[in-house]
Amino acid sequence: MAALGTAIDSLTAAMKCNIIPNQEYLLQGSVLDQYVEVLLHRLRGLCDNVDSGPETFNDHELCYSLRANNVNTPMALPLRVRRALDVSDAPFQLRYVGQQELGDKNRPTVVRSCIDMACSSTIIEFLSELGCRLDFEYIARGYMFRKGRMKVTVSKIFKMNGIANKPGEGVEAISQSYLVELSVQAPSGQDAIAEDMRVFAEQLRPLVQLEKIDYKRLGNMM
Amino acid sequence: MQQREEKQLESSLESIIQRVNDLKASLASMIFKIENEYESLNWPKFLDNYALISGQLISLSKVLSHEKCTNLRNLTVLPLMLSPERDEQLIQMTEGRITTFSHDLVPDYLRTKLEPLAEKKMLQLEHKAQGLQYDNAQKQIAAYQKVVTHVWDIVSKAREEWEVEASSRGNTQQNSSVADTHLLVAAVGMGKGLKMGPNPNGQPNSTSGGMMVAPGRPGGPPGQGPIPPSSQAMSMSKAPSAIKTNIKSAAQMHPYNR
Amino acid sequence: MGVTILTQFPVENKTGPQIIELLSKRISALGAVPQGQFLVDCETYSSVPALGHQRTVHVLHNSEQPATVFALLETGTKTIPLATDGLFDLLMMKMSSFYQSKKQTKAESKGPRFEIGDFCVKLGSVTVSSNFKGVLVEVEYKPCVVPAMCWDLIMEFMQGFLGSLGPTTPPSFLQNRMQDIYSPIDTIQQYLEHFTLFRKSPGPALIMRPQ
Amino acid sequence: MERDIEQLNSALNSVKILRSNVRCVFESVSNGLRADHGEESKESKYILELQELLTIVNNNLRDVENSVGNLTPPPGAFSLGNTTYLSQETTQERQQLYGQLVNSYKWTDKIREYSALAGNMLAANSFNKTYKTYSTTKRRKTQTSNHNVPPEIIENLITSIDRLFTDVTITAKRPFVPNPLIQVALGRVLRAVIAFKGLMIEWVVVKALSEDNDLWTESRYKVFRKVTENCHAAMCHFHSPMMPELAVRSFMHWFHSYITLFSAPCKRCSKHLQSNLPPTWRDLRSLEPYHEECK
Repeated sequence: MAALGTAIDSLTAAMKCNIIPNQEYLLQGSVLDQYVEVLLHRLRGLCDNVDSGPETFNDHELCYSLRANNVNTPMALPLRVRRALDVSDAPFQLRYVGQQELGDKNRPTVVRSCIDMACSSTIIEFLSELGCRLDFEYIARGYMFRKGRMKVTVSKIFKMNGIANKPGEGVEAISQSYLVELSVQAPSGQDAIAEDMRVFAEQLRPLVQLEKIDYKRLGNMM
Repeated sequence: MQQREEKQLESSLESIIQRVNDLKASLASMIFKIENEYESLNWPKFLDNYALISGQLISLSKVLSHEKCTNLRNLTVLPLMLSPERDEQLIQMTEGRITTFSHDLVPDYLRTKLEPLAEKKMLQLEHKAQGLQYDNAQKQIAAYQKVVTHVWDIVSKAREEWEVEASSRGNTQQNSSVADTHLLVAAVGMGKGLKMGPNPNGQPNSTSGGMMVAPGRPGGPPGQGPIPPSSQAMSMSKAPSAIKTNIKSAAQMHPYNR
Repeated sequence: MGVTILTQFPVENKTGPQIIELLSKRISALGAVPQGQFLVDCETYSSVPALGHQRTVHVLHNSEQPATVFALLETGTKTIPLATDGLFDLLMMKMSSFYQSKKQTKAESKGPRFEIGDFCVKLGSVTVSSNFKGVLVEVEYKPCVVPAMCWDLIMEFMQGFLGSLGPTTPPSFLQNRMQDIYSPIDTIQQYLEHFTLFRKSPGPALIMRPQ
Repeated sequence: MERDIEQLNSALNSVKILRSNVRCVFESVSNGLRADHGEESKESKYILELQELLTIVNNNLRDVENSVGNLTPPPGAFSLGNTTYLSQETTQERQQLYGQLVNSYKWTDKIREYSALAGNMLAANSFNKTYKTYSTTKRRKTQTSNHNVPPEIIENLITSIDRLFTDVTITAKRPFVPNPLIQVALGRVLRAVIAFKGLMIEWVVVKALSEDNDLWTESRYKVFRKVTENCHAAMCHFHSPMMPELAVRSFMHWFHSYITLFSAPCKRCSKHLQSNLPPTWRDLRSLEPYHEECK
């Protein structure tokens, strides 16, 4: 039997072959509450999981960031933890999301680097002891659809009220709309998928305008 | 120069011949099918063949109208020698259709005008047109025009209605709001409006008061709030309490002063 | 995943391969069947000063759970275990400006793996940054998940082929977890305990038994 | 009636023979002259062969006519009851019903036939179990059938067992109402899947807690496979048709002793391991642990 390679060896091999899905292609939009049924209906027709219907989710997302204390080199590593409130034995999801690149006009989607991993429930304590601090948290409830490699989520975002001691209680929706996200995770360089996403987004118009949204501009605007 | 033109002519002739051959082959196969497979031939198959032929015709006409193709109209074919003898080469070239290059056949094959019968008919029509009374003709034209304008009206009215409907649908049904999109994306992406504290606008600077802030050391180990670590681990496995996270975040937002 | 006990086998002026050979012979004589190789490795990262007080993250891999990465965070007061998947290594690279790896301390234990009845025995020779440090014997009793229930049984089994050198008390890590359900991360914590001891010891000959 | 069917059968048979022989004729005609007709006078040979075949067909035809002549025409139309209307059904899906109806009729017919046979056999070889001899009329009243009992009784039994042991958790599933399938988790040691047939224990399989609870695959661990074996032995030992409830109870009592499967040493050799297995046998009376080899 061949000697075992270390896990790092296999990881570097995987990185060399470029099979790690470390890029996320993303389009975002929203739909008003009263039209969400129409959108769900359309998505049901367009997406793969036709017969089983949409998958519902009720997730609690905690957004952390790891920051160094020195002033002259401001570094921050954003980390997000997502956990299912409706499925108690599901693993937690830890996610690193990097800077997003809008690219030029010809690029159909936002691209950002990301690393997704499943982990045990100790992650919350782990991160806070690691030196991360919780920036904000919210609850996302909604529906998930799949179309090939594409993932469509239609979710209502709730703000957590400080008084409630259980997530899922005493929450309030932050807007009259559902957030719609179309995303694909792929190894870097697979830009063809972005084109597929543009075509798919086109099919949801004028119900939802899925667009590249610039966070920086958004930050200045609001 | 001469040479180049000749070459061009040759290549265009070649491509024309190729297209014509294709056309011929598919015509032949269609005829064969009609003659021999009329029992199993169904309508869709027939239409397929037809579509193939018409496609080939289109490509042939494209080749003919292509600018690189020499204008064949400008070229003359001059029969230099006619003979009643059997010409083996000609037979081979025409697949046995023409045996001799003789006086009675050449005018038919090298003809560039319409067929005599058609020509005669054309002439007749032209005569008739000339013999028509001016008033009569005017009347007919007016009647014809009336019909055409009527049809035009119907079509354009329908189109207008259609367009109005489409545009009104687009305008009246506002399914999403840009402001909401931006609000949601900013909230999910950057925590706008989600950050804890009395000010819902999410300016962490003002979060120092109001919360149960533990007098923790700035930069010290986080999570040393009022809850002892062991019990914290216990509650973690069930459901991390919002209070705890609030305390922590508030306690830390203060020293960092983001 | 059953209860696993890790113990150190004293070297006593022999080389690593010699001991592994000796133990392999003994366990094979009892009827064990070789089942490939195993590897447990550990890399340690420590926080940069800018991040406040010193914290250490140990990242371990176990070939028995090839898709899982185990991370143990030591804050000085407590240890927080985390089980996650292979991409965590990638995240550690991203964190390189906050947590830096101490290259000199990369530890691993590798060697043959045997199965005998419901037991799984692994004989690992330990290296710390590729210097031989000692031998670790891992015994897993797969059907049982509560250490307290099967400790006597495992101890008897280990004494069967380690003789008087087998353990007589449960590993210190397990001592106050004897009634809990055993999980793979507990094995990892035992490995970390031993690796830490090996790192501190100067050479293979001077290792004290951890009990 | 019986004769009619016989005749109908023979008529059908002769039609079958006729068809097969006509086929032979056509085959011969389509093949034409063959090599086995030889070189000389092959035509006449061929004609002879054809004639022979045709004579056979002729004879067969006569047979058919004869047997058809013997048939008695059915008296009036068959009464098919409401099924006649099925043939007039226009909706596509219901047209299938007729075929299904015929199939289920055949099945019931077969079941009747087999049960009649089984009834005869059982009547011939009656069970002469001891308890039958002293079963008086009084006794008979109390005697319950132990495989066909109302579900409530089983339910009561299971809940009472559940209450009996604190470290045993029972979850019941009822794929078929009178025959429950229960999962018995014995502390954190093991789990057994027990299938009941009425009040009888029908099947036991013992597995690790982490394994799936399928009734038919055995455990991947040797120790649980051994325990399963021993459970089967005990299941037979405790079986008592007279007092089924007691049988189940005493089995469960015995089974409960496996709570010390990993922790208790063998009573005889006072060791834990014997050929790498813990003591997998529990004495049926004293419930003491023994190794397979030590008992």
